[in-house]
Amino acid sequence: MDTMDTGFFVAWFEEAARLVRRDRDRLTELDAAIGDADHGTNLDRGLTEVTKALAEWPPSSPVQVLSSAGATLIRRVGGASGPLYGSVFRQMSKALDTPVTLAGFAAAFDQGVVALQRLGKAALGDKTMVDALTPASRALALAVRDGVGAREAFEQAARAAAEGAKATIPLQARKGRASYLGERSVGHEDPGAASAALFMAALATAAA
Amino acid sequence: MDTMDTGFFVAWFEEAARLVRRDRDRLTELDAAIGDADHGTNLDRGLTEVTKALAEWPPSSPVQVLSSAGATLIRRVGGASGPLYGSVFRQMSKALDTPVTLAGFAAAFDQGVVALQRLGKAALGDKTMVDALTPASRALALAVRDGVGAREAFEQAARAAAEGAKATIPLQARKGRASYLGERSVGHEDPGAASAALFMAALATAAA
Amino acid sequence: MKKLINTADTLVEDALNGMAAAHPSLRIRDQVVYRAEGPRHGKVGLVSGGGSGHEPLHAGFVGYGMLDAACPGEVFTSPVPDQIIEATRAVDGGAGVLHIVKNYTGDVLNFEMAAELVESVEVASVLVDDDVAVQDSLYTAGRRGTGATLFVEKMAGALAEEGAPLAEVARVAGEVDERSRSFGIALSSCTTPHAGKPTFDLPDNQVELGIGIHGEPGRTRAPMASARELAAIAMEAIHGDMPLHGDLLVMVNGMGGTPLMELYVVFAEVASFVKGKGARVSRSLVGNYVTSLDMQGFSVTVCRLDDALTRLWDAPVETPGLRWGR
Amino acid sequence: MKKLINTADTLVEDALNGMAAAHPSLRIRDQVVYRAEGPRHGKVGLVSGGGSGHEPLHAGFVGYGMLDAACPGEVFTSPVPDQIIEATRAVDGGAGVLHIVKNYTGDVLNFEMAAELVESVEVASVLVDDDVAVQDSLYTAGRRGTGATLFVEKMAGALAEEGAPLAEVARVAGEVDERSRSFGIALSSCTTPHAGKPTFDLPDNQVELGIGIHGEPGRTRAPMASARELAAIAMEAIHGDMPLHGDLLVMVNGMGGTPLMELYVVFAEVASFVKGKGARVSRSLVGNYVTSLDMQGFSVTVCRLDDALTRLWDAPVETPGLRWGR
Ligand SMILES: Nc1ncnc2c1ncn2[C@@H]1O[C@H](COP(=O)(O)OP(=O)(O)O)[C@@H](O)[C@H]1O
Ligand SMILES: Nc1ncnc2c1ncn2[C@@H]1O[C@H](COP(=O)(O)OP(=O)(O)O)[C@@H](O)[C@H]1O
Ligand SMILES: [Mg+2]
Ligand SMILES: [Mg+2]
Ligand SMILES: [Mg+2]
Ligand SMILES: [Mg+2]
Repeated sequence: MDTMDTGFFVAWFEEAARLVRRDRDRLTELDAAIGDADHGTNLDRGLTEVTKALAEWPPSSPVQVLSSAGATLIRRVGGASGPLYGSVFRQMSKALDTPVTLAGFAAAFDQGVVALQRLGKAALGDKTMVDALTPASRALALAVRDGVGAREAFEQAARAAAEGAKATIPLQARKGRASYLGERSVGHEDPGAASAALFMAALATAAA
Repeated sequence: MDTMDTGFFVAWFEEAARLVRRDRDRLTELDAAIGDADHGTNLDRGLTEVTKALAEWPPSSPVQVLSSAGATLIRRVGGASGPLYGSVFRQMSKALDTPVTLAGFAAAFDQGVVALQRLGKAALGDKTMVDALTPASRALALAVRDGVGAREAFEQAARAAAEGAKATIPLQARKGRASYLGERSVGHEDPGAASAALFMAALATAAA
Repeated sequence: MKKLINTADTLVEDALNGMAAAHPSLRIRDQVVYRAEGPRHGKVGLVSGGGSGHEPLHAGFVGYGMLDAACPGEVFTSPVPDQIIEATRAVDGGAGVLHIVKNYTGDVLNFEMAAELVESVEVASVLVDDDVAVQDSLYTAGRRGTGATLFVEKMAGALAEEGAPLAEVARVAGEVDERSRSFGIALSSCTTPHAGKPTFDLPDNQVELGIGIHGEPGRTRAPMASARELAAIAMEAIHGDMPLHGDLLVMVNGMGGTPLMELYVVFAEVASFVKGKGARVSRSLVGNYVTSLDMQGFSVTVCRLDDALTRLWDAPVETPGLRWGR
Repeated sequence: MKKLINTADTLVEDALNGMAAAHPSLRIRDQVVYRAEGPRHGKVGLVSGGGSGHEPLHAGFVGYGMLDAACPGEVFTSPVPDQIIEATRAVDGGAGVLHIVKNYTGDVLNFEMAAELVESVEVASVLVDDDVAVQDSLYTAGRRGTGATLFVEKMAGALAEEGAPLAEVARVAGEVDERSRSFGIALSSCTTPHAGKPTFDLPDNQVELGIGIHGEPGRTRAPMASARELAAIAMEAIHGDMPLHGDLLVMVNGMGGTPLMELYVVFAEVASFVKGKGARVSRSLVGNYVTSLDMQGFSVTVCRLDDALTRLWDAPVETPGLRWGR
């Protein structure tokens, strides 16, 4: 897999939708502990619409997949996670060069994370999806630097995201709804970080 | 105990108040099953007021005890049982001759039960307090006919009332709130019959 | 049991103090709730009452265009005659007083005693008995008074406000009752503060059909079902008793613990049922009006309107619980 | 979990259908609730919105003297930009539109996106953040918007109705928010229809202090206590943040599952607390206005009134959830 084609991007979102559907209740339970118990439902609704839109209006390029997914998430999810995830993919679509190489993917993904942080103003360690996406982006950059292949790179990114998500457990939330809980947010995994890990796991699967 | 004096009547209501306080939760639970879960509270509130009134304005005759108790129950209980019990004692006070013999007591009590039935229009077997008070009244009448002593007569009345209350269990209610339940009222003791049995038990204790 | 109370014994008094503090339009004395401005000469006075725990019924309906006084009893316990006598005397403006009584043995007996004992005031009374879940026969205490009480209070209140004589106000009150039917369904039991635990246990997959408003169990249990199916059960019971046609006033009433959002879901189903029968929802009310403490569930009350009743329903009303036109 | 719904997925749609059927004064299109009569030329349009499950907020406050449109999201989920854009365009009468936004990350982001994308309409926005339970610092998302939202919608709505320009309506909306503080206490968790079980477990002897309106847990737990003590906790928190003096508008708001009777008990305690501080309850509201599905508990919201705000509060309003003067 030297370059990533439209089918790869479609497969990514289909797999993400599958994983979120599978883990919907877990995500909602994580959100119940430190939020308002809707994250699983929100994201499941959004990704179901994303795959439906991709099926109804088959995209003809990776950029189209990303911009369609981004727009659908913004238009259908609501809550905090809708605009935030939507911005990641919308920004990624704007920054992506075709044909898509691993280096191009990594650079565009990083732009997506930057857009997310611009919008949500969360820093690393604030116990948000940023804590899973930033390590994933860093892992991709390192893989590019080290000349690692795409499949291996995405696996490293998925691992980094999963670890980043787990690492939110001891943190106190400073952004989003969980921040209202103060110290009581400590000891729980952030639901957005957990779903971000699923997005990265889906990426690895799509590349496998 | 040939005649019953004021102290006897006061003792009757004090003992009734004690028994109802003791069994308040049981009466309320009986009412929860086929009514609205307030009979114990209602009667406890009323009898507490009765004993308070008897202490504050010490009555000088049996008639005064009965009329005070009747009026207080009407004025303080509310619900169905307040006017009904109140009428029993108010009517009794009107029908009572002094000095109070067992025969006089029995006749006045029967008048009280008649007044209750006039007001509530319940017949024997309708699953109400009538099902405990009517057998009690009959037991007193038989005791008078057979020349039984007061203490023994009141004990027989108490037994008859208790049996009458238990005998409401298999009945279907036709009066009061329990009648709304139709067949579902079968299998439960009527709370008003149960409290009526306590009134008669108190009578036996007052005479003992 | 967790309740926002100080003590169970002072609950009614504490709540009435809160009402008095919140509503300068009310005056509360000896557990009777009055309009602050007192009786109006020549106007028929309207007095209602019943157990507490049904708020806003009745005290929340005291004010212009509705009641002149409400007599709240203890929780689920009819008021005592003293309250009713006091209220009846206080609201008489010389044109007599109408007692609006829900058909429960306790309410009926206490209002009857009061009506006998009150002197020098002409008293008429109307018995509300709209609940189709209870058979009206020799073998029951007759149909319960539930949601239609609000309709009677509103429409009789509007007529009294116009200066109609007692006999006419009583006649129309009775007519509203005759044209009204209700049916209630509980998803959970309520908990009375004195009992401290739910009045009945209801498994997670069952509902109580044909409940009253005292938290008592209903006529039967049925499996839990969708809002559509539950609404249909209630509406079939009503329609079976009083075929729906023409213009209807429809209330979907919450029992106290059900979110407004869900009541609207039920209302949508009720409205489509009505339409399916060729009748028309011409006026409606959705919310918690005749409640049973924290019970979850709903009741539907339907009244067949005519032009005169519609006019009375639309007339201005200004009470804590119902207000429009002023 | 037992809920009066058809399916969790259709809940919002079904409830909106019920609202449309119950209130001819509303028109509902693409999950936006409008006044039926449409925008008035020259009047500033008011748009609010947020997750569903807080009824009557917001959709129940659409009508004369309050909102022009409400955008309900899924349960506890902010609306999406499309709804807000559509609503903003539809209610513009040429004088611009005010967005009333509760301070939650989701609400803020979705309204911001909409405001950027809507073209040819002048948009101002006010952020409501009245909840003193949350510290307003760099380390939180800032104070939540809760009960004061109703105050802002009512008073800004009255001002818009008078024809004030957008900048002035926005300024007063911000002023109402600045003068308002809230604190909420939960006795039980609510159950969202999708989760199907309570969001949190709360033992029978504990309460959650400092809750928001999304059914989320509060800042801390405390032992269950009397209405007097719980009211004091809420009022001390408010008073500690904004010392009470002068004329106050006070709302004791139910979270959806608490009987009105108990809210009045709390109100009595709140009123006596206010009096104890030498301040005055000059206007009040007691009931379920800003709810969290079936949660049991209450919140108190206090606004320091001046003559201008009192006049705006008293101005006529005609919505399903709040009505007086018409
Ligand atoms: N400011 C923010 N920046 C980045 N991520 C955020 C921010 N606020 C919230 N999030 C993420 O959003 C997740 C919650 O999403 P969701 O439950 O769908 O929305 P809501 O909080 O509106 O209910 C959180 O777990 C967190 O990861
Ligand atoms: N018509 C009636 N005649 C005689 N007794 C009655 C009648 N109606 C009700 N009762 C009695 O009253 C009891 C209920 O009393 P209580 O619970 O205090 O009043 P309520 O039914 O108004 O809540 C019943 O158990 C029954 O014994
Ligand atoms: Mg959430
Ligand atoms: Mg009872
Ligand atoms: Mg009762
Ligand atoms: Mg949410």
